Amino acid sequence: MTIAAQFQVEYQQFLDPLGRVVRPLPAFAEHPAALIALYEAMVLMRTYDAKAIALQRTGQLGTFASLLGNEAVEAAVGTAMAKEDVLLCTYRENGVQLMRGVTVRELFLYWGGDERGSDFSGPRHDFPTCVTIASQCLHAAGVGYAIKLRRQPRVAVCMFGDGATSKGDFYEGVNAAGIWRLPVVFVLTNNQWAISVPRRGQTAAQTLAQKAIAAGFDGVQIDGNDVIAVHHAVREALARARSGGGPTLIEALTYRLGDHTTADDASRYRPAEEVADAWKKEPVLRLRNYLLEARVWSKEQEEGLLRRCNEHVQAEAQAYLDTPAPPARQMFDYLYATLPGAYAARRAAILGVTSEHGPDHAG
Amino acid sequence: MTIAAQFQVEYQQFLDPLGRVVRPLPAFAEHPAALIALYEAMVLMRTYDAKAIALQRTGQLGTFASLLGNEAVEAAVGTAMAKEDVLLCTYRENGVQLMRGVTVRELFLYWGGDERGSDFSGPRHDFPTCVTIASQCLHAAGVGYAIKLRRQPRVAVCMFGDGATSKGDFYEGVNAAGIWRLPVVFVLTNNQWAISVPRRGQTAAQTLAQKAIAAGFDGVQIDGNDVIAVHHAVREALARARSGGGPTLIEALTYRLGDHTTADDASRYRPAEEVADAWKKEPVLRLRNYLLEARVWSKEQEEGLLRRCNEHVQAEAQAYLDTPAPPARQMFDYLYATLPGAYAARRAAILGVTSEHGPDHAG
Amino acid sequence: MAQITLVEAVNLALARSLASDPEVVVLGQDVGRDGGVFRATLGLLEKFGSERVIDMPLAENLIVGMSIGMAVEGLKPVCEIQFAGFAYTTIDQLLNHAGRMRHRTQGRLACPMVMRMPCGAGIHAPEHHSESPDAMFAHIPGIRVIYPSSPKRAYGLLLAAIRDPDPVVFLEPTRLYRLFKEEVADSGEALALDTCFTLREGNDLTLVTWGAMVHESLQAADELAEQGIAIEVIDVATLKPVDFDTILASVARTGRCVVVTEAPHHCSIASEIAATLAEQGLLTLLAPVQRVTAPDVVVPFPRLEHHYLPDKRQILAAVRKTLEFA
Amino acid sequence: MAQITLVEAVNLALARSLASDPEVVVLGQDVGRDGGVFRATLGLLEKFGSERVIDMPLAENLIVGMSIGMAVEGLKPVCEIQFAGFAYTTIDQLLNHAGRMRHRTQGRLACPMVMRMPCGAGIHAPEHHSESPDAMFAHIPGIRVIYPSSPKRAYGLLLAAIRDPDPVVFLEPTRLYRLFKEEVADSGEALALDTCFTLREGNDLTLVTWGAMVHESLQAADELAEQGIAIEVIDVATLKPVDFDTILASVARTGRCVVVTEAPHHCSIASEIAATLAEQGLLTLLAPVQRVTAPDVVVPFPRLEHHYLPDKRQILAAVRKTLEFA
Ligand SMILES: Cc1ncc(C[n+]2csc(CCOP(=O)(O)OP(=O)(O)O)c2C)c(N)n1
Ligand SMILES: Cc1ncc(C[n+]2csc(CCOP(=O)(O)OP(=O)(O)O)c2C)c(N)n1
Ligand SMILES: [Mg+2]
Ligand SMILES: [Mg+2]
Repeated sequence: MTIAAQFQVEYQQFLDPLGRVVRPLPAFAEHPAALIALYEAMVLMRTYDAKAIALQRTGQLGTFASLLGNEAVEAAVGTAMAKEDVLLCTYRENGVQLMRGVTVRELFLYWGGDERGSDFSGPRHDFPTCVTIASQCLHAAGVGYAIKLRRQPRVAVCMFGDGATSKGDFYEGVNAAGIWRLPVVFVLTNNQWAISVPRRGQTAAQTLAQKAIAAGFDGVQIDGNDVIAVHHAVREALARARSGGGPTLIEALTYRLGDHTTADDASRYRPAEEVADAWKKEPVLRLRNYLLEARVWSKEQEEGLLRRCNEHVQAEAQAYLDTPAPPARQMFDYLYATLPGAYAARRAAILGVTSEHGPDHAG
Repeated sequence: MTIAAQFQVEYQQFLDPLGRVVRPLPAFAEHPAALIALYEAMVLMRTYDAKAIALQRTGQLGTFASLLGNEAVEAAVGTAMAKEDVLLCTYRENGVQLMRGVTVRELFLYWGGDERGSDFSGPRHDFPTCVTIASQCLHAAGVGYAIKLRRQPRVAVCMFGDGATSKGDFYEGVNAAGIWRLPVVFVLTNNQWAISVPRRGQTAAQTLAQKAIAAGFDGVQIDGNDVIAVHHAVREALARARSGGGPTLIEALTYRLGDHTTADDASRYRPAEEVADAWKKEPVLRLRNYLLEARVWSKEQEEGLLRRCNEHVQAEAQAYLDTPAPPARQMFDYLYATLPGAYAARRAAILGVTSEHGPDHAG
Repeated sequence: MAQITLVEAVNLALARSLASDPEVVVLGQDVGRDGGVFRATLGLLEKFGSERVIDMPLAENLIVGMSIGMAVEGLKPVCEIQFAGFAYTTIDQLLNHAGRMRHRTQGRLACPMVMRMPCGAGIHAPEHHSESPDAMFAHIPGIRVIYPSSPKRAYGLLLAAIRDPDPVVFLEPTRLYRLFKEEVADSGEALALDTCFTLREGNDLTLVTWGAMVHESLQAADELAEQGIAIEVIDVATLKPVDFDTILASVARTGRCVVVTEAPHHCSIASEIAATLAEQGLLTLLAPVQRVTAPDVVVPFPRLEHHYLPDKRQILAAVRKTLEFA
Repeated sequence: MAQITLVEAVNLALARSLASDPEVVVLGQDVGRDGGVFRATLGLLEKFGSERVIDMPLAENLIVGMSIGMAVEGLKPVCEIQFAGFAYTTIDQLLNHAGRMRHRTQGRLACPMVMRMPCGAGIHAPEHHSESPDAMFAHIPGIRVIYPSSPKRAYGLLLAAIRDPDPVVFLEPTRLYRLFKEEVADSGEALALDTCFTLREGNDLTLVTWGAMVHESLQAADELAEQGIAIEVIDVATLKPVDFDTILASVARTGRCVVVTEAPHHCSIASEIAATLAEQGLLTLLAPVQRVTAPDVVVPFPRLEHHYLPDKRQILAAVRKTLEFA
């Protein structure tokens, strides 16, 4: 018996749950401004999230998937990516989208059931939200291939959850990225749950990061509630990808603090203590503790930030609510570049029968 | 940075390419009879294979996929499995099927374009040949689940090639087997080619065995031209599965000595030297060398064996050629347990229009 | 006898099948503790244990592929796909394996499994949650496709599907899951597959439909009845194979037919029915068969859903046009 | 001008597209050194390099999913699926992503890709190598489905498909790959999409068909011509969207129509055409529209193929029946 191959998966953390430094910080984290920017982004995400849930509860938004608990991952990815990079993400990564320039109003339009939310002002080349779990892993490989073929210094960042790792699309995508050493960073937010199925129900693998071994490249596991660890890992992976070093799989360990969506009731399937425990490790408080401790953040700054976030989100929500319903012809307008003649009659019939001011049910 | 997980993939070989023992043999191989039985099986496979190609070349069989080079893997699996175990295999594992009781005539019927070849006399519960690559990995997980649920001491053996490991079905199947520790042995014959795509074109993983790490169980790599190594690995994996120890992935390294199928011309895409090199490591000669060297096999025995194999295959080929074409109604007969009334008219029309003795093109 | 909703009727049939047949297993995403996202499997885990009520990893292709393996080995898997829009990845396994296992082994093996899923639009759901792939399934040889439209039929047809020796795709109209209740006796009596249900008799025109559109069609028929027009309403129920005898007999009597589906128009089951009527019933038709369908566009987001989905208004318009045809 | 086969015409259009548009890439299983199992991509690797002519790992879903990513990023992927029977795993990506990328982003992004594959039976191939999933593809909103039936149309339509700004499924009749040659000028001129081709004019009956069945239909028309019966033969060519104007105009003239497809009967494109004719052309029809199709059974193994596949005899029978209808 000889050994044909050996592997290991590394784990990275800088801040412990109380915001105390457990190992020397990476260079970028030496600058308070960088960490404050991350913190501000995380607080904006929380404000956005709370407003979305409030809108849904009052019948002004459709089903919504809260990002509560995801803030560190999203702020880190949003900061680390360059504008010309390409984001491929799920319904739970609105925070990254916000940081890339998608507006709160556009996100509300999306969740309000209006396709125009995906015609967003964020980087125009970013992909729309992917709902069919793991599909975007294949698209990311295609984007990576296109980038590599054109010798561009860009990276595709593909985000997905622990549940997504069970699907063939995930595996086929990472395997392809490995073959051609594509510039793709796979960011896996392991929030321990896929609706009601716990992480251990998805796979017997002891880490999800090790799934990259099947694709022939490195997977790394990080504390996903530690924004410094996430930022550090994503930054390194982006740099490697950009310089031809190929793909990375980053497993960020977090916890889904909220229900799966507003249509879900997580208390049906998970114990209250588990959730309470998770709140002790949550990312926003952790970074705030660190910043306060480091004396680079104050109560006044906090209050100012909260006010600004609230005002912004409030104004955007109003703009969303003021947006008139899309016209019926929108169904046909963007079906093809030019609508084939065969559609003319049906289009006319629908536009004739249904008044452009028919019943509207946003949400 | 800490280490979250560590893994290794082992490699096993007992006989070197010249048939010399490189490490102490496992207990079963101490009995010449066991090795002779394996040898006889391998020679029958080769005889069958040559006849199939001859039939195809003379227009008496359809496209055929040669198993040349696969003999050690197939003989080992065929011997190690119990009758009540379940085989799920591809077009290239006719050798295992033969050992399990499928007749040569039935295999020729299959390749001759007659579904009755899959209504075979081998274990009636074995799956028919799977042509859509990797699909059977999902079925194997389902079979394993059924076996486990019923607390039966049985194992599903799922065979496939290197190309199959790129498909989501493979990954989803092994991942599922890991979750419930199902009694499934995955036997991956890495013959280095998937039609014209070489092994390295499928994945950047340095071994294929390591793909099991993504599913949370062990993968092992073996010399697939060494029937003792294969038999040993399969036997161990079967025993583990049977006793509740869960699945194993065995990567058997072989070489596809022939064309992909009779419709292929491998000289278009692979160098003659590579094939010549591979012939130096081939499994049948290797075991014969060992047996001759150990003085448990003689020239006379060899001649007798070849004669018996030829006679058997010849007789079966004749029986195949003498089998009349199936009747047209066969299309409808086994579509449903009971043909729904809605099919009656169409069935009648087809049976009316096309004579039961219409043109027949076996192959 | 209890008044129950359609989704409760599904639950009842599942519970009864699990209780009466030890080979039945239920599998799918969130079917365990959560009871399924629509609660169709509520309480089953608690009653029958996690070995027989199986929370699956997030892979529809796996759910169907494993069901095939189980079925061939003699279990009776009833798997759930969370929404029809996530079922497209399973077509390969359904078509290339489930639907041909019996045929390719000439009867040696079979694949008795049921694949259930909520289907259709009308609940203002997010993208991919309002799909109607019934025609795609119906195009697959060797399987049955069932689509009940009331609690009673859901109960009886699901029992039948589970007892059937061949693979069945069982579509459940999401929109009707909780729209109304009906008395359903847990009698264990299955309804017949491969037959239409004539829900309302009438001599003026035949409305042929299935799924949630049955509801819209019945409402249209009610409204027309008030105007003295007698509409026959047929719930096709089994979409593969279709019971054309019942439909042809009805149209032979009424001479007029409108087929209603919420699936996209092109190559839909409505096309099949209209074509067959035109082929075999041409002499009895007093007017062309009209189809009321969804347009061949992507199912829009909720704010445009009411423009997309056929409704009573469109059915009434088609009926009137057909009745007025000279 | 060279006499070339259909598969050579495909090769010519691919080579020309790679040469004239640097964004075009070709990907698929064995498309490189091997030149594809049918040699449709022969010589392309040598001419355009392995970065643009990409041998893919064995995963159809990946091939299509990567093509989508490439297309959205601005490349023009032309991917090959080895046989249509292996394309079912790609329906999810086609339907849930390729076909709706433009719509879901309201025109911000697009997905200009071509998915090519050999399609249909008649070459005595093994199981899964004789499938005709054209109706399934045609049911998908937001894509085009093209099916040429001669070297010239293969060349011109493939160029058009590659230049089209939306996703196109391009089906190639395996049986016609090498059956006959035709003069094809490598002019770079694309044919129009979304239009039928009237291959033969006649006033007695319209034969509507596509793919390899065009060949059988033309032979039937030849035979009938000898008997003085003038058949109009229409190659539908674009199966989604269908150019109904041409078909309706022809049938308005001939009054009789037979639709021929080798796909399974239930919910086929033939059903769609027959239904539309009955709906919109009822007044001009002198006889019911007959469909000549494959039965709704699993494509049998080669020894039964001739019983399964529609052929000239069946077409002639349907034509005669339609002509004799009083
Ligand atoms: C292919 C597919 N199947 C099922 C669903 C329904 N669904 C939506 S989210 C979800 C769970 C996803 O879990 P995970 O990947 O861990 O992401 P998370 O929601 O935790 O962020 C499921 C099953 C879907 N969207 N797509
Ligand atoms: C899903 C699918 N795609 C494509 C094919 C066509 N095909 C038949 S065999 C083969 C290569 C298989 O390679 P491998 O898995 O290594 O097995 P081997 O033939 O070498 O035994 C391909 C691509 C197929 N049968 N199924
Ligand atoms: Mg999760
Ligand atoms: Mg191989």
